[in-house]
Amino acid sequence: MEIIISWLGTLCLFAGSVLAIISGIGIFRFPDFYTRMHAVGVSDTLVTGLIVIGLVLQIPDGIVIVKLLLILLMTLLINPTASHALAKAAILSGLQPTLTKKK
Amino acid sequence: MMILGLYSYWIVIALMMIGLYIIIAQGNLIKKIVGLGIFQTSVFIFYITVGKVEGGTAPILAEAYSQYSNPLPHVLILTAIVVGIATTALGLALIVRIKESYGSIEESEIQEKDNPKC
Amino acid sequence: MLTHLPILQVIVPLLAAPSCMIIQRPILVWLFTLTVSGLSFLISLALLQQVMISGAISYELGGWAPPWGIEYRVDELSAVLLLIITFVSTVVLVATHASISKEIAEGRQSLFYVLYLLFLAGILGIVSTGDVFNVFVFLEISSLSAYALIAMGSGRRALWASYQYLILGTIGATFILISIGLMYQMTGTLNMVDLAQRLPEVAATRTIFAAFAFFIVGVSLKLALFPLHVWMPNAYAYAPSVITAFFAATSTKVALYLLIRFTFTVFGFSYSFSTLPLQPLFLGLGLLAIFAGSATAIYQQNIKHLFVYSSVAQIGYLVVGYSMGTPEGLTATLLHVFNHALMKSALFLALAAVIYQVGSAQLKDFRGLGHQMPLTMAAIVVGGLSLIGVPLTVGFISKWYLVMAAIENGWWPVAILIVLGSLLAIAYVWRLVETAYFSDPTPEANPVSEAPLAFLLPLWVLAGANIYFGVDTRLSLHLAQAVSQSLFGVSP
Amino acid sequence: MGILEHIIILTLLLLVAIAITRLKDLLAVVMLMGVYGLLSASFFVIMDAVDVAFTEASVGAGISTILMLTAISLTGRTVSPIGHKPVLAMILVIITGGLLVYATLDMPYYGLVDAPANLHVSPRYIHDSLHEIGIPNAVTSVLASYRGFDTFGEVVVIFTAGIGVLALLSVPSPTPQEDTNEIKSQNIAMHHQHLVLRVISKLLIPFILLFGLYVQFHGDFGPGGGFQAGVIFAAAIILYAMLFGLNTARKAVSLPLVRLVSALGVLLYGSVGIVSLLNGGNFLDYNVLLPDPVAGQHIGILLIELGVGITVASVMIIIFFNFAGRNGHLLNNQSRRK
Repeated sequence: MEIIISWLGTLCLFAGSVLAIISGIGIFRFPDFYTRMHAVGVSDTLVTGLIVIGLVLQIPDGIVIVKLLLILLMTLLINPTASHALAKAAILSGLQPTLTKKK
Repeated sequence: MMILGLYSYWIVIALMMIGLYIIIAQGNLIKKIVGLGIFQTSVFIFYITVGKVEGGTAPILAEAYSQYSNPLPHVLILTAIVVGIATTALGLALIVRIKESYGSIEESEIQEKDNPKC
Repeated sequence: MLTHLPILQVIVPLLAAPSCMIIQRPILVWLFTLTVSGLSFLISLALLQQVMISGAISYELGGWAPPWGIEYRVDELSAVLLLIITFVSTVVLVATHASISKEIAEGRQSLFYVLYLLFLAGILGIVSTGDVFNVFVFLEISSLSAYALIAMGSGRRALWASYQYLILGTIGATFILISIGLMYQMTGTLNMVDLAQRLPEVAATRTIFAAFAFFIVGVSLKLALFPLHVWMPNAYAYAPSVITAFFAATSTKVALYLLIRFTFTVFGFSYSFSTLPLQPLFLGLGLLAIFAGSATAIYQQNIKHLFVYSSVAQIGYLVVGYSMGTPEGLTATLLHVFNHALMKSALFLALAAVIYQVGSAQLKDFRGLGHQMPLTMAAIVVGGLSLIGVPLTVGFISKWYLVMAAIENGWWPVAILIVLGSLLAIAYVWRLVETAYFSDPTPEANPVSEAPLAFLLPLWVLAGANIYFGVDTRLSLHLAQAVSQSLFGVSP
Repeated sequence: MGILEHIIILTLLLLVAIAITRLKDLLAVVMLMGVYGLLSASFFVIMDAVDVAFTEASVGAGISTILMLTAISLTGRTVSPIGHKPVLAMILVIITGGLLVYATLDMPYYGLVDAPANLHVSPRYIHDSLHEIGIPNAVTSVLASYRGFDTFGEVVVIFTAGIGVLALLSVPSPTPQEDTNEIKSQNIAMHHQHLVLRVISKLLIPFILLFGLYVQFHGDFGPGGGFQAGVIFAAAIILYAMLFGLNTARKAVSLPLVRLVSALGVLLYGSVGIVSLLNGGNFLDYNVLLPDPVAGQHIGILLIELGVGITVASVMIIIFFNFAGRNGHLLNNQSRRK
């Protein structure tokens, strides 16, 4: 049982790290601000979530789990809000999305 | 271990020198303050590296550990960080006032306005 | 309470500063500040007396024995510096209220006094402490308040001068921080006495050499030693007038104190003077400072600038005396520290009075002032004669001992150069005197009257001291010799 | 373990620093400066300096970034290129760096247990602080008791900065009439702009304040203490001010009161020292505060940490409000001139 939990934790951590790298590549590959935001904003929350859950599964210590879950809660609240604020600031300052495909 | 030690000292020195270079070479006042920040932060890194003990842990005393890193540099740097932010705040306040009265935050333009024709 | 004097010396002004925030009304804050400064002066007198009788006093902060806790250590050198600082501060403060009320907006005056007290506490702390990291902390307290005080001067040039000082001052402080870090790394201690014992073991390492070099550069920046003086002329010239008087008399002296303290007590005399080419370096820079400073002073139109450049030259004299590395040379330097504080505070206070009455310190505005403000101008003349080194003024005493020390050292050319440097001082002082006494006021200038008593009283106390200590040298010479002996006694 | 992170973080720091020298956009420079602060905080964690890491994260990546952003919103964000080649600067930097590299050649090896730095003074802090002071966090013991006077100096430094900023930037506060008008117009504009942010931050601010209190009083047992707590506390109020407008925030937090409180923090710290003087000990000797020395140390550390927290929080608020208030001041002046 414990081994399974520990493996699940490792899996979560691994998946989180891979996603983080993918979203990092996204920043470079996507053409304009909004799509780049999308790459980071969406995956970042998932990445932190996966990593925190992975850590929770690996460390079976009561107080640490509570603290990690608090961190998770905070990131779930803050990350999307931050992405929203960024995108809104971009729109308000007049940045237009690139709609046509670059050639 | 020796390679790692020298490597980290040298990187830290490189960081300090980048900071110092920004302070001296850049003409933009805010960038100078940023350079000051890099310079000081790198000195902090140097202090903390000095206090690290191989195999030690954070100096929060507990039964489970016997080897701790040296707490004294940590204390010194806590103080130094505060000094750093105090300097930054004051420097930025000065820059804001300079911008208001000179209309510029570039060193060369300010000097020109102070001594026209030379 | 007597055993607590070393700490009271620092925390009285340090705690008075936040208390000013509660009082708020400028005139009350001024009275409060003046009282606090006077109290500090009394404490420093008591301390000096104690030190002269029983030698260095050590005080363990927090009750922890050094090197684990921070130690305050007041010896002869510290006690004399404390006395000079608190004396100048108190005298200058008498005139501050009148001067500040014209130069700084009403709403900011009480903040001015808070910063003034913080600066005072900062430099007192540097001089009293026996812990190298504590030096850094108090150095920053004094520097930050100094930047803010300078920026409170009138006009935008004060802001720019303050910014430049902030950048260079912080580089200097960070260099000192690096030096402290290297020393700590090699010895494991921060206490000065402890360092002095443990440094000789590792003195041959390249790390300590670098620590020494970084300290010298850092402190030379703070000292405004030529060619690292670039921040000083503008910073002092555009600061509020009384602040110039206070800074010129104390700030560079504190940097010189640090130089002497570290080279003599911490690194030890033999390391500082025999292992490294410190002597020719400081001698050369000092002589250069004398000539470059004096020569630049001659061409200044702004009298505040003129006297600040003369300060650059005076720092040169201080460093030349120091570089001799003999008890006589050090005695001469210490005498000059004492005397220069007297003359520069008198001169800048007189300028503050002129600015209060005339509104400017340009050379052309001095026309005819010799007749319109006779007492103030007479004080400037006394200070100027003292700068040149005319007999019966304090300037003569310190130059005399400096020249004698140089001759005793066999440095004939240096003695001649020192005398030549004084001739340059005649040139710039004469320009001012000529304008003030022998040219008529410009017709369109408004007639001005003598400065109020708030200026004249402290001004003539200082000018009187310039003459008194020029005639009766027993006290100042005795102190300087006692300090010099104690420093050389520790590390023969 | 450890070596890899060590090298990676140092290399990243180097890359960030190089990028900062080359960038021409101040906004990017400031953001990278924040990244630099966060990276060095991570490095401090590897080096076991958790307290320092906490402080660097809240200061280097937090407050100083906010201050710089506020400053560049007042000064503009472009950097004009340097005209000449800075040869002199290069020479100076190479000499200084060379001297430091020279110094490393005789340094004790990194991480050595018996390096001089770890032998002479610091063993006492590790071995004896638990029964001399009675709290597990050795950094707090040294900070608040053994070297308590340095920390007093640190509080005074931050107080000095606050006063300096006040002296440079303070503007007369607006009359109540102007104030209400401005609040109304601001509210309409900001309501549209910040709706989501406002809802979320209203949810968060109580928790941030609570966390600040936790850090304040938990500093004896884990990383944290007055300084970090003060910064966090101030961050909550700064967040409120950013989203609801300065004038609204000024109604909640009275600035003259904050000024007074910043002075009271320093005085609280100092009066602990005075009380120990009166009780017959030396300045800041907490042993004499209570009959039992260890209990005395406890109460002493608690009080001085509180003093630190109060001063730091109020000074940070003063600094931010005066920077941000300058903006409104400028706008008002310009519109009056027009």
